[in-house]
Amino acid sequence: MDEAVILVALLLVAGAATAAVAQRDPARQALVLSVLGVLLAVLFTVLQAPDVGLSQLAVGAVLTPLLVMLSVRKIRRRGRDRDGAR
Amino acid sequence: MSRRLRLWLLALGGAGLAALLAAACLDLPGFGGRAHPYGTRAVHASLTRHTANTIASVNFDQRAYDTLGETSILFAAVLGCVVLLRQARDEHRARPEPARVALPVRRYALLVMPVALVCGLYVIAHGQLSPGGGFQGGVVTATALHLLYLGADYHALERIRPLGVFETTDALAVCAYLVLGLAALLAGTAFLANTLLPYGTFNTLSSGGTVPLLNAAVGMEVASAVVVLLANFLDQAVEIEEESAG
Amino acid sequence: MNGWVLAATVELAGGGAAALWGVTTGPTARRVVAQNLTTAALCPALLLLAQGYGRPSYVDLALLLALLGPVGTLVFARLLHEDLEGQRPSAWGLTYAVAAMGAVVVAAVCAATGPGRAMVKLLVIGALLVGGNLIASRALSGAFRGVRGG
Amino acid sequence: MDRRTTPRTVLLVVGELLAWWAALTLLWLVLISSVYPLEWIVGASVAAAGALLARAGRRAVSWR
Amino acid sequence: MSTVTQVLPYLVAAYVFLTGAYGLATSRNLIHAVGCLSVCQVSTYILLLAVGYRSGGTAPVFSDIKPGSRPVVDPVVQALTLTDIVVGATVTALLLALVLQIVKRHGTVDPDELRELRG
Repeated sequence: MDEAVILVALLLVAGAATAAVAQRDPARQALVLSVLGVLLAVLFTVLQAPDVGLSQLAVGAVLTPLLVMLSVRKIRRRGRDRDGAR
Repeated sequence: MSRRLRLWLLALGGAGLAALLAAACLDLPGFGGRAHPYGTRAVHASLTRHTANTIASVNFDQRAYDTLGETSILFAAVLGCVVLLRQARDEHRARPEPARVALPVRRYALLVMPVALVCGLYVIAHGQLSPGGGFQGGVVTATALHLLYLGADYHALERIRPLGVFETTDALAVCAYLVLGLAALLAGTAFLANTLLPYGTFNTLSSGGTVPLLNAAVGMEVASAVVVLLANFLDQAVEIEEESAG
Repeated sequence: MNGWVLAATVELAGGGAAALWGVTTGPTARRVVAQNLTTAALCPALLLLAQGYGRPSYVDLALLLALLGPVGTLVFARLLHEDLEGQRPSAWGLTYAVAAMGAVVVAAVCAATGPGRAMVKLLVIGALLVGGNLIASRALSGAFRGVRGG
Repeated sequence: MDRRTTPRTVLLVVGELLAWWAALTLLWLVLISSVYPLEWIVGASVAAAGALLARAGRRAVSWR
Repeated sequence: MSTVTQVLPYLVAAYVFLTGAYGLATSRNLIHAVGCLSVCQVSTYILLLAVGYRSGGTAPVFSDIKPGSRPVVDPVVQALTLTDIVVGATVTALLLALVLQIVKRHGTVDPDELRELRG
């Protein structure tokens, strides 16, 4: 039974990683990355590493998406300003 | 190099690497095996020093020198971000219009902000007992502050976030880690050796010698580092604009 | 090995696969809703796992997910609101169903824990989970419409 | 928001801080697994920090 | 079946690494490339934790169980992974800051266009 839950978590993480690479738009990729972060936290829990799970949860759920989205926003805002000036 | 050639090269290298990795995987000790010599010894060492969470013991006691390296990478990375994202000469700050956020969301943010802070500090303080520690708790604590940006606007966040204080705290926390290591040296043992303080009662906040102190130092460093990091990104994303003439 | 872990496996497989499918296909509005429901679907799985492994200290993971998951959704609601404008992404039926499932799981784990401070902690997690989920859904369906620069 | 320091506003501020402090100390007691004096001290100081943040946050939002 | 479960976690780690590397090489957007790099990082976490896992084991955290009452998994690899996750996030931030600088200097996020600019 313990093996089954590990198997499910591993397959979900592999699927999420593939999806994160396949999304070519950074904003959509950030959405998949945040789901990947939460799935990884669950995988680490079933691998009996709650400390690592907490770390991944704190970073993957909020910090990484926030950083990526702020970068996307900066680039979009810059593009808009340029178009407006032209 | 054309795109097609690059893809072929990638496929070739990827196939070779995949074959090597698969061969390596088949030779690794089987998943879930019983033999973990390092693990057994680490657990033993952690129990003799009255640290309930072996992972915290490995991080802040048995491999404390390694963690010093990690914290300095973190510090250097944040420093690099600050340098890269600072306001350049051809840029100016424009104050964004205040945001109108729906009332339930704003109330939720104001309510959860202190709760998240307490939970983050709980994770830091209990790092050597239950799962958690300075690295995880620091990120949660820093996230708590940024609820104010999500629930209100950047202007409100700037009012409760004295950036200079956080930058100083970041540096001070790294120094505190070093000073704790040097204190052991002055006491006549090795750098960062955990012999300075009594080991205390097992499974209480004061157990584990210097582990709780190093843990708290790392927690402070991570929290202020993340605040400084996000402050620079927020400045760029929300306030700083380039001169349109340039 | 025991029923709790089995339940967690089912929840993880169902919720995780649905979330993954939802977040990789369709318009942006649908994806954000799926991202929001990931928290609500996986946090109960973490509670079930903590109970199944007999480790009350694993509950901290569920606590942090219940706390930070909705915050992550607020990040997207805040910074993607221009893309979401006019679409008003919401799936209230699904949201309430997932929230109810979370409440059922919390109630079951509480019943297994018995009265005490540990049970109050589980109730706090449940409140944060359900409340945060509903607020995040509300935020997605147009809480940031006035926001321009900030 | 008016910034006059009448006894009434001081009382309100102190009340708000105390309410947050009590609530957050209770939250801390719920989170931990065993209670002993050092845990009380740490919990009370953390709750005080949380209360100050709650007050500062509310003030920052309503004060324009 | 058992041979499959004995190797599968390692193979998943290798697969995740190769996927991330593919995304990195074919990316047309530097922010997307940074995301792919963080996917590559994930593979090391999976590999390390899979090496440290022990069947039927539990976490070596003795706040709620008695020491020695249950078999435990390897704490050393967990400690390595734990610090790397947070430090990796700040390094991701550093890369994103570099991307923002590149956009400011060259006005594009496409690595192919950057190469053309260099001539």
